[in-house]
Amino acid sequence: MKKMKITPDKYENELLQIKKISSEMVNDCMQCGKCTAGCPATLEMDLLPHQIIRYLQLGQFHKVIESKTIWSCASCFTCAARCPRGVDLAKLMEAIRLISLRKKGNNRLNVEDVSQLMTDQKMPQQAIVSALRKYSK
Amino acid sequence: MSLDSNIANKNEEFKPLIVAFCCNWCSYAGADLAGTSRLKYPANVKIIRVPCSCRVNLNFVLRAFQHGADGVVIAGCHPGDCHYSTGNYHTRRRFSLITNLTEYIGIEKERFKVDWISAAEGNKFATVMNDILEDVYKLGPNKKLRDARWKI
Amino acid sequence: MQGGIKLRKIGVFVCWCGSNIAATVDVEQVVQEANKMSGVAYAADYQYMCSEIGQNMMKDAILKHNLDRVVIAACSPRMHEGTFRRAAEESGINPYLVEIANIREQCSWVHKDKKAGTEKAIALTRAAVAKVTLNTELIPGEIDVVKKALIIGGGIAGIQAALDIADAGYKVDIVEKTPSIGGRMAQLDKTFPTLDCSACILTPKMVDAARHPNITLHTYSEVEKISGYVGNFNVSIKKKARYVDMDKCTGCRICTEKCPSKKAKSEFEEGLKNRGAVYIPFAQAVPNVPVIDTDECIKLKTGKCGLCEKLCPSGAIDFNQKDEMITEEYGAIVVASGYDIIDLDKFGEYQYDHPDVITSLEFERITNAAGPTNGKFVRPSDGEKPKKVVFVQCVGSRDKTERGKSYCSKICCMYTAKHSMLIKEKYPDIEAYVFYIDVRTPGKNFDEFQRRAVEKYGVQYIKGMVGKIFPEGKKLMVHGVDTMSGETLVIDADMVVLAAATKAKSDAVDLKRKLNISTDINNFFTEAHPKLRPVETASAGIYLAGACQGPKDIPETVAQSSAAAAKVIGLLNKSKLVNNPCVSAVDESLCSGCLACTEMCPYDAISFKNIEIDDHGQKIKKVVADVNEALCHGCGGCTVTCRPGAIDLKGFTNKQILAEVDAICR
Amino acid sequence: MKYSYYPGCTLKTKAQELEKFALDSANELGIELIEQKDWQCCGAVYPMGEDEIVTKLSSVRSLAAAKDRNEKLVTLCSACHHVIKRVNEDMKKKVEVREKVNNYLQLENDYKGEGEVIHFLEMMRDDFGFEQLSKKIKKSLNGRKIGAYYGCLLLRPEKDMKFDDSENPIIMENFIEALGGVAIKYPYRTECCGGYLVTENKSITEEMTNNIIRSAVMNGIEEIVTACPLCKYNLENSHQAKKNNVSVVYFTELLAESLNVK
Repeated sequence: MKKMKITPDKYENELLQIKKISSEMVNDCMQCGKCTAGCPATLEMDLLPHQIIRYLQLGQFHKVIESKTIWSCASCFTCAARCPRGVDLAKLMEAIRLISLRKKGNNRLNVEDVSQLMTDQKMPQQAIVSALRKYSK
Repeated sequence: MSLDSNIANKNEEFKPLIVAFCCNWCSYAGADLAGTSRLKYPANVKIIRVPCSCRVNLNFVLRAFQHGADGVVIAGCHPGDCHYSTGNYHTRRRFSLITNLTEYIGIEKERFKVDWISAAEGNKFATVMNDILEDVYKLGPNKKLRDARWKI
Repeated sequence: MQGGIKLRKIGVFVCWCGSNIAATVDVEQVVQEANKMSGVAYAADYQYMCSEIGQNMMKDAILKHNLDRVVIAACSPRMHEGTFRRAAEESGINPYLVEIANIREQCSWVHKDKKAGTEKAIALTRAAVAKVTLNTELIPGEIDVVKKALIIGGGIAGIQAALDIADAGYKVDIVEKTPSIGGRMAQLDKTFPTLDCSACILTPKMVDAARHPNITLHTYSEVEKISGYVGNFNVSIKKKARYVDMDKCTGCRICTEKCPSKKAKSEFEEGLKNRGAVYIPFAQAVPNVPVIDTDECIKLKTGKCGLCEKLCPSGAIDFNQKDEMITEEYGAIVVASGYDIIDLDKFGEYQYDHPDVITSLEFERITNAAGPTNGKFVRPSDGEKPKKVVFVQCVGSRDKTERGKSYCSKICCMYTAKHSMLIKEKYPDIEAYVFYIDVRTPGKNFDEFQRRAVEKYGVQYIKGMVGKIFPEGKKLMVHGVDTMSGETLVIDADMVVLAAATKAKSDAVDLKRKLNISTDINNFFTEAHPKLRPVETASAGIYLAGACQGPKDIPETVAQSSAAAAKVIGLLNKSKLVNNPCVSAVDESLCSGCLACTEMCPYDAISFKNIEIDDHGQKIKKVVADVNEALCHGCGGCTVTCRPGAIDLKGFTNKQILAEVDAICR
Repeated sequence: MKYSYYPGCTLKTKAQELEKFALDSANELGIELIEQKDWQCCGAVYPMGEDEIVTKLSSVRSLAAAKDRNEKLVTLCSACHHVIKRVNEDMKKKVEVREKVNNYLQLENDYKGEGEVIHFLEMMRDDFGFEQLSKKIKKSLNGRKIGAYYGCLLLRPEKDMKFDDSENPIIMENFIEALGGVAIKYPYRTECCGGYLVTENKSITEEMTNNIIRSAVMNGIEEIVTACPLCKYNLENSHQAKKNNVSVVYFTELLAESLNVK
């Protein structure tokens, strides 16, 4: 394994943006892991929810923005409901997603592609609208 | 949070004076705790120790304004926590009435504040002081009640 | 401004406090400015005024320069006012002619700018000089000390304090709310880090307390009202009706066995077992006399039954007993009211409503040989021996949300290690898992103890929390995380033990109001100083012991109890106490006799009297207010109430405070 | 009893029965649900970014319209309820959001979160009363073993939704029992079904829904009720539901059934 470099200034901007969009303080987290322990969607995550915060605490924004985890989060708010430090991890996840999506050409789902989702006639509109909201800007 | 630096930029001439009457048991101890915790608030705040917030006479407040204070704070224990059982209830009653008077004679209500600060609330002490200072900055110097003979 | 006041000779002494003050305040400039202040005859500075050299310097200056008043510009008066007053007294100045300018806590420590700090220090010194100019000699009155102490709470803290005070030869009363003394410690099975049996070390102390000629127990009693002051507290104690005559009862327990009402949950057994309406909480209870629970007793509810009355061989059952109120005088009070654990209702994810999910306190009962399972370690649901036990720490501790408590409960790491070891010791085949955030084991032999659980007994410690427990058939599926390996995991446990956070007693706020002491945001009682006065409260004569002041283990509790006892003994040992001389005084010539002050006074310290005055040769009778200096606490509220301005507060007179205002606003 | 009613897009398309049963039942119970004019899609997910404003506008429009009529706003779909309720909380608590939204909307009167949005279930519990409801039942569910599935959106975050205890809710169980069913609690009833992840990665939702259904079946549940079209879709599609023949229906269907208006 390569040694991690701690460079607090490198992603100062991005970290500030996360704070602004989410209004959450990553340093409130004491790494108890309760978010991860209760997360129902960890199956395909490459970083566990508590590790997302840990990397943010360490200023490793690139690890977080590149992770599959942020796209595996279902915004079920279970982590936020149980966090003993009152950190809303769901909001942090959203902030990271927004930072990614707000970059031009970074949509994960384009309006043109929505029809591909409609293969299943029963799929409710709610799913499509949610996906559009969550995966595009 | 310190206002020291940005205040200096905001207004070179105006150095507002805040007189704070603090009860010995809660708020004075809270002010001490702010010190022990090295919290920052501007040096323009000066504290007078009284045994209980109910010891503060309206005369003291008016005299402070008359002699050049730009803001006055009375701080006591939280309701229900008074060292003398009920002193702060009297303070609360007296000064909710008196605020009307001070406003009537031309002292903006932002200049005068009664608040509850416990011995454990060093943070709150600093916040209350910083807040009133900010308000007073916006208002500028207290000219209405200032005794012209006292200070130019 | 000071017309009519004869020239003072004030000495000003400015302290550097090492660099604490001197780094932000130009001490020499303060001295220079002080020298210019009206009435100041001498000013000097020194590195540490509170040191012996500093004090001697002050004393020498008083004598050499014939000073009659002193201002010390130093740390908060809450630190060293007493020190300097004593020093002044030793050099012949009345101690109340000393004023402190607080230029450390309220100046140098809160400001960075040296210029502003120095200016403020000068202003504060000027205010103190202005005030001291008007100070008058005050002579404290003397009050007697009632040579008896009250202990509120009969747990290990209260018992220890009572025994120490009683051994020193003073009378002690213990007021305990429940039917027996013993408290939480009586519920525990073993104690850490020695694993000796809790009852074996506590029971002898309980018996000692009961037998001690100087100790009186008021069990099943509550403190109702407290008035008075240090040395002379007046306390009303409500002795709840036991419906059992303490003198006649022999403790044979026929009544408790035969009582047909068996629905009540035993408080002592943490609800794991039922008890009768007439009951003795536990086997070693002191006093060994039952009480009848009015909510459960069939006779008291319906008038029928009375079986216990018929069966009692000594005729001790008395359904006509009434609550009794007694009033006692005490010189000192020790608050030792203990702690509770939080409600787990809001932690649904831990499934506390499942019978096999228990708190650590319930675990203590289950492993206790005298407990509901006779010490057999079995699941409450089906009585079977569990194979896998999961311990979850920090349930509600270190939790900033409204569900929990922001503090560390302090004892859980150790008792959880103890619990896991107790299991492993008795049943090596049971698997034990501990979920933790951090293991905190500062204390003599504490870390060694916890490591033994891992190294010798093979308890599996998992750094991480439990997300949720999913009951599945007979199993409890514990979903957790091991943050060290970065893996989520599931354990199919048979039993889960939750280390619920400790909290202040729910009636702590009530008690605080009665005692007029303070509590912190978590409702734990506040000590006078976190480091230097850990067992005293801000109210003289009231002391703290045990977990009512904050989470504590037994050794700490006992240490604090003995410390509180030492303070009480020191107090009771004095023949007289000096009064606070800063009390109200009435100028009878101004008093109009409206007596508004009497209604305002929270201590009923002001009454009235009839006097006769000579008004230009005319004799006039009038009513004036009259202050009882022993009762007056010196809040000064009456001074503001007084319409003609006839009442003033010594030490904080209107003139003094106005002089301070003027000095500050200059 | 008269309410403003917000249907939401899914109820007009793929989840028509959720609405129909609700309206018929309400009618039967003498509750007037007046559909708002010109309601717009709520956006299905609550915009969590503090700087997201436009995505909150449609909710505010509905809230303000209901307020102007002096009526509570009733929702049926969990997602709509979640979005509108949290936006309302923002309008109450967050000055910046309030100012910006009002700047956009230029309503006659500024909206400051004075309105109230309640879910149909809350209306039944708090305004109509479950006890009252049980008296109106024409055809009892007769001891059918029913499991409530809450999902996420109605419950969390508790301090905003104020719907029920988010770890141990009871409202749907009480509802089922009012209709004469036997409500069975099972530990997965508040676990997430995966929601919109189904559009991104079906294997995750499959895992999540299988856990839920397995837990329900293990506790002897034959049918599951829910308030959310997406939950229903995800749960129905799970392998476990098909294998164990567990039906997933809207809570309003049970209501209509027991009121004999199905």
